[in-house]
Amino acid sequence: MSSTEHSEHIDSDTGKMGMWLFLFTELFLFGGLFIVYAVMRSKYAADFHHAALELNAFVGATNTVVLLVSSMTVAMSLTAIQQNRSGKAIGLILITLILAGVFMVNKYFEWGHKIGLHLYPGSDVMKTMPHGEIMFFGLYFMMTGLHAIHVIIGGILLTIVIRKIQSGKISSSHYLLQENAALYWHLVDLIWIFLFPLLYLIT
Amino acid sequence: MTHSTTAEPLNYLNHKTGLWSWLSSTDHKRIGLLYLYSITIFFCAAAVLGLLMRIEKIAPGQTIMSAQTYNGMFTIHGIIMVFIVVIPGLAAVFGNIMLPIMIGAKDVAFPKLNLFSWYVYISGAFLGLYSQFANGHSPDTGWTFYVPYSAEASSNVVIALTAAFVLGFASILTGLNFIVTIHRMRAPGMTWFRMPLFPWSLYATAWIQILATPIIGITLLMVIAERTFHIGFFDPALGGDPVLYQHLFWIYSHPAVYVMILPAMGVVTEIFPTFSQKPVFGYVPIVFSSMAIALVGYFVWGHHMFTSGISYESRWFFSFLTFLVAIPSAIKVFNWLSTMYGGSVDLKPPLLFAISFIFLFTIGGFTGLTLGSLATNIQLHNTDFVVAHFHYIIFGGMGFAFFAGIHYWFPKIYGRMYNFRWANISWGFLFAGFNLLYFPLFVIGIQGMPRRYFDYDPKFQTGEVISTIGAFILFIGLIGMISNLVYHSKRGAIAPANPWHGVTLEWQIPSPPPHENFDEVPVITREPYVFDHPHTN
Amino acid sequence: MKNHENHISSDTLNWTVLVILLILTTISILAIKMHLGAFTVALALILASIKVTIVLTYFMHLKFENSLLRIMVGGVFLLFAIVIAITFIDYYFR
Amino acid sequence: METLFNQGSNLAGAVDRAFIFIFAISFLFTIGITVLMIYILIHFSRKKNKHPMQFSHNTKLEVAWTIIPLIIVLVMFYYGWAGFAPMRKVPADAMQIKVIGRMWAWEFDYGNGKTSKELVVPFNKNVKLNLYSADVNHSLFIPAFRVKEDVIPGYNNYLWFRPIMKGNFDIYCSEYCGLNHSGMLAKAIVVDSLDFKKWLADLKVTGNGPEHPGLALIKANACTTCHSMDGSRIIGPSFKGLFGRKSTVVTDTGEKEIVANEEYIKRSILEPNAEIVKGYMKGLMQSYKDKISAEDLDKIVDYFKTTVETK
Ligand code: HEA
Ligand code: HEA
Ligand code: HEC
Ligand code: CUA
Ligand SMILES: [Cu+2]
Repeated sequence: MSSTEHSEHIDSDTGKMGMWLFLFTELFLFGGLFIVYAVMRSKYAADFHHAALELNAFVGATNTVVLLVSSMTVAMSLTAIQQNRSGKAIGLILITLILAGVFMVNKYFEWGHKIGLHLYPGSDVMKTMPHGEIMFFGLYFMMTGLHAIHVIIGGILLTIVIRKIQSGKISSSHYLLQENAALYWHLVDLIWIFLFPLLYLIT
Repeated sequence: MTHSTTAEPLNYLNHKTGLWSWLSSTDHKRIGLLYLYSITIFFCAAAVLGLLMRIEKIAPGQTIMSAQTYNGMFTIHGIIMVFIVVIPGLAAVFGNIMLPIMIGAKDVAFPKLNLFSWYVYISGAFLGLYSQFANGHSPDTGWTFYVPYSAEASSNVVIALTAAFVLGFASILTGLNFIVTIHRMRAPGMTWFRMPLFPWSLYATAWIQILATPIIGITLLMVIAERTFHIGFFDPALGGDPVLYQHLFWIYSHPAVYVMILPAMGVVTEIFPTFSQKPVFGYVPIVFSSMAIALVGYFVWGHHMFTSGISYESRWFFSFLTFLVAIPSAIKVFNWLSTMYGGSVDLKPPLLFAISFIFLFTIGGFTGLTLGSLATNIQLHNTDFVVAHFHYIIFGGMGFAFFAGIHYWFPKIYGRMYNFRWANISWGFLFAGFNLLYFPLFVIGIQGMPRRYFDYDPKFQTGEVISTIGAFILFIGLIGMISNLVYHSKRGAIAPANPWHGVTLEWQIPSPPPHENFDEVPVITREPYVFDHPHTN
Repeated sequence: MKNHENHISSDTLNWTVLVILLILTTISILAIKMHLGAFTVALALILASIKVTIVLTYFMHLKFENSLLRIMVGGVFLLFAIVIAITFIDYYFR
Repeated sequence: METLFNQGSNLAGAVDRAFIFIFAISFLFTIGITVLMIYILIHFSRKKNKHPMQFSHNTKLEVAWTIIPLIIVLVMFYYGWAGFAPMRKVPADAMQIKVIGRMWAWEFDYGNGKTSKELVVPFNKNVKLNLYSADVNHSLFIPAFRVKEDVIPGYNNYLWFRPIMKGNFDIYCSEYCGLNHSGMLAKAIVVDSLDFKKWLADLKVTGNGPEHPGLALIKANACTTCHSMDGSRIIGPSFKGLFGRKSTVVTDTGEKEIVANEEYIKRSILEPNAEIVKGYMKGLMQSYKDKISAEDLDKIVDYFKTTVETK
């Protein structure tokens, strides 16, 4: 007699629409940062360029490729589950998780490097820098930090998906959760696609 | 758990009992009531703070509290009223209780998420309270958290910011749930233009909730980052831009005022046809005006920043759009009047509150236009005129619509009826007290009395004193109204299923509604407001 | 609204999309290296937008969803663009 | 002497015109709507009207009540804009005065080191105020002149006016700026040109006079809004007898006794929130780290030393 039985089975269109709406809020969450970025960049174009040189475009590019590939593996895992090949699906998600790990490790070293150079907000070195550069690094940490949190959440979601595939809760007839997790993962990729040129490629 | 052994039929209130059955219920009606109770408690708390502020202001200089206390008080009064009371307000209470019923659904699309939203909400609300009492002094930034002051003030600002962030998250989840519900759960035959207007207003509101709230979320996060990690987004000493903060804040907070008022408009739009026994006048224009308010409301945020040094071009641009957004509101007012015109009008308490809504909203709206006009805004910005404007439009508008709604749906929600005389008398106090309280603020605002002033020039005292007297009268009215409702929710006479002879779906099921709302899924074959046999006795 | 058949994208399609995305990434990196002056930022953003559109259409299956979702997504991006534009009415004219 | 309709500046007329136009329209509509509502309640009450009409459209009416308000609001917009546009067009000959807002005092800088606590301006001459903030947002508001503009750190905001009425007019701070926001007041004093010239000539040059340079700095940084010189308690402890004073301070780790020596005083100015004198509130005094140079700091401490010696 529990009231949860109202709609235990959320049909896939409903669930997907919910996920998309959630993605919209995520877009606007980053959107706020993009507004700040746009304004600050128009104010401090030269400083931004100079500061961006500190970032290693190679690392950024590597991470871009990593995320793009991981996006594809997730998409492929969805295809696999639709074709009822759960082994392949799990494998592909595992690859995605490994790629996520690579991304995070890269990020870790990148951040570590910056912090080693005292290029973090509030540091003694930062205080001596021009305003635009301080702002650039502030945005850099805020944007990539928030993005990294999303990578972690996406990773957790995908791990849950693997467990559910293993236990048979996700199958070719019932894969809403996997679809939504994949959508989330693509969003993570999508935001990075914008972050990469904005942070690493600015001239 | 003792089940009532009387013949009382099972409904959502009594099919299970015990506190836990409420705190774990995913029934949209019960969640709506959870919101109703928590919002009422927070409203009373913040209202008492309002009263205390009025007492402080009865004379210049210090009367009952220090400046520090006063500054903290209007801040927490504003935070509670805005983020905890009126933004969730109507949508979370009546939206939750009535939306699924009105569109013929058994529940919202994601019932568990709905319950989760309430928990998020209540955590945010308590965090907000905690910011008052945690060590250090209470936040004193105003509800707008303007930087750089909010980035420097060493009070519990971070806690308050986090609270607002968490509350925003609850608001997003509710909005998301409603949009999906409206898209996916309408009863068979209920096309978009057969949907009642309250759900329509919730739909417009929900879009604002999910698309505007994240902006304030990230903005508050940036202020938190600024305070804890010394990232200088807004701190001019580090190259940041204080006015950029104001942009971001109002990109959300202006649309948020429409989150407050749109559902209120939806509620009264339900009340007028029922109490006139006459179809809504101009159904389609009302629908489109809701959507237009939601959309255009997105682009006028700069009218809060006319004096902040934004560019000349954007000042007139924002002013221009501000005037445009008044048109859909105007359309609605005229539609309501025409709905009553020619009807068989029955002045029961819900209608009494609804027409007071029109009156107060009109005053609030017109003073909004005065503020939207560039020249006059320069004079009136941040004076008590603004305070009067938004109390008229939030309390007079949204607040009175809330009172109208609770008097309208009370018999449906509790299956009992309150006392009409009692309600009418309380209304008298509320209405008189309200106008006494806020009207003088327009006058002293025009004379130049700034807002957020602990102390003031004696020349403003007459206005301040009248205002304080009004607050006490209002206080009596509120106590009267709340006690009438609380008392009769348990003891009132048993109400029939359709006491007002309404035609929308919620009146076609028993009062209180059964747990699953409908025994069989209703099939809709026509427009929502058709009175085949108008009831005129 | 009936639950329509879900589209299954083939692995080949996914691979093709990836390759295109990688090519676009390379182009944007090369373009930056070539120092096209004021045009570079615009170019980088245009390329990023194309990439995002591709991800949305194929990886996120928008192409195969009902038009409602497509309209929503389009509307949301448009709304965001307008918000940025309006903000810049202030900053551009300062 | 100041009334609601004091039009103290050249800008006031247009502002009031916009106001009166909007007010008149609002008044008419509000009365009209109210009367119509009462009429409906009486004439169509359930007792009288048992047969509700069932109409729900009237295209002509609906178009009318969309178009007419639209025209009205456009006119409102026009009036508002017309009253506002001149506020942004500063005449080239305007006399420039620098205004510094800080917690919680105004300072009007007439150039050449001459500053005043009151805004004295010549009658019927164009005046431009350049607004600077030393700490947080403030807003300069002179109701009688119908001018207001926020004073924001990092921004060069301005406003201008031409006073057309002689007398004293209130100046308020109308952007919340902390504890004593409501005390951040000053006067705008409009005098004849000749009187103004005389007043300006007599105005003391701050910083160069016989005054101790440290004291000048203390005044210039508005320390005196919170610290009295005469021993009375305002917001912070009085400066009287500060140097060498023993007091109890509260730190993050607990309470301790200190003696106000050079080092402590400097710390109090640079990191005011590290040690809070017992009985006072944390967070009120902001750090002056980027605002007062080390040199100036020495001067201030030196001043405190001298006040002890003269006792
Ligand atoms: C529910 C909340 C709500 C609503 C609905 C509104 C509605 C409006 N508001 Fe208000 N507003 C607030 C809540 C709200 N406001 C708050 C909280 C603040 C202060 C924030 C702060 O600083 O703390 C504020 C501040 C505020 C300002 C900034 C003041 C300042 O600080 O300088 C402005 C300026 O333009 C403004 C304008 C308007 C306008 C034009 C409308 C319009 O939408 C009103 C439209 C309605 C009508 C016009 C009346 C009905 C129409 C008719 C009866 C028909 C006839 C009409 C014509 C002939 C035109 N508001
Ligand atoms: C929903 C919104 C809402 C509501 C309903 C109110 C209600 C009231 N507010 Fe409001 N107010 C705001 C929202 C609201 N306010 C906001 C957003 C601000 C801006 C804050 C800022 O500047 O940052 C503000 C600011 C504000 C100020 C300006 C402070 C300043 O600028 O200096 C004042 C001053 O008079 C004031 C007074 C009041 C009063 C007297 C009430 C009265 O209407 C209250 C009436 C109620 C009572 C008199 C008590 C009733 C008591 C009970 C019902 C208890 C019963 C208890 C039980 C039954 C258990 N408020
Ligand atoms: C906003 C109000 C404010 C302003 C402006 C202000 N102070 Fe303070 N100050 C305080 C308060 C409150 C305290 C007590 C709490 C503390 O110790 O931090 C204090 C404490 C001090 C102390 C320690 C006093 C003692 O008795 O031990 C010194 C020294 C001091 N201030 C110097 C200054 C100087 C110099 C300036 C100007 C450059 C200044 N203050 C400006 C509020 C202010
Ligand atoms: Cu300065 Cu308020
Ligand atoms: Cu607004």
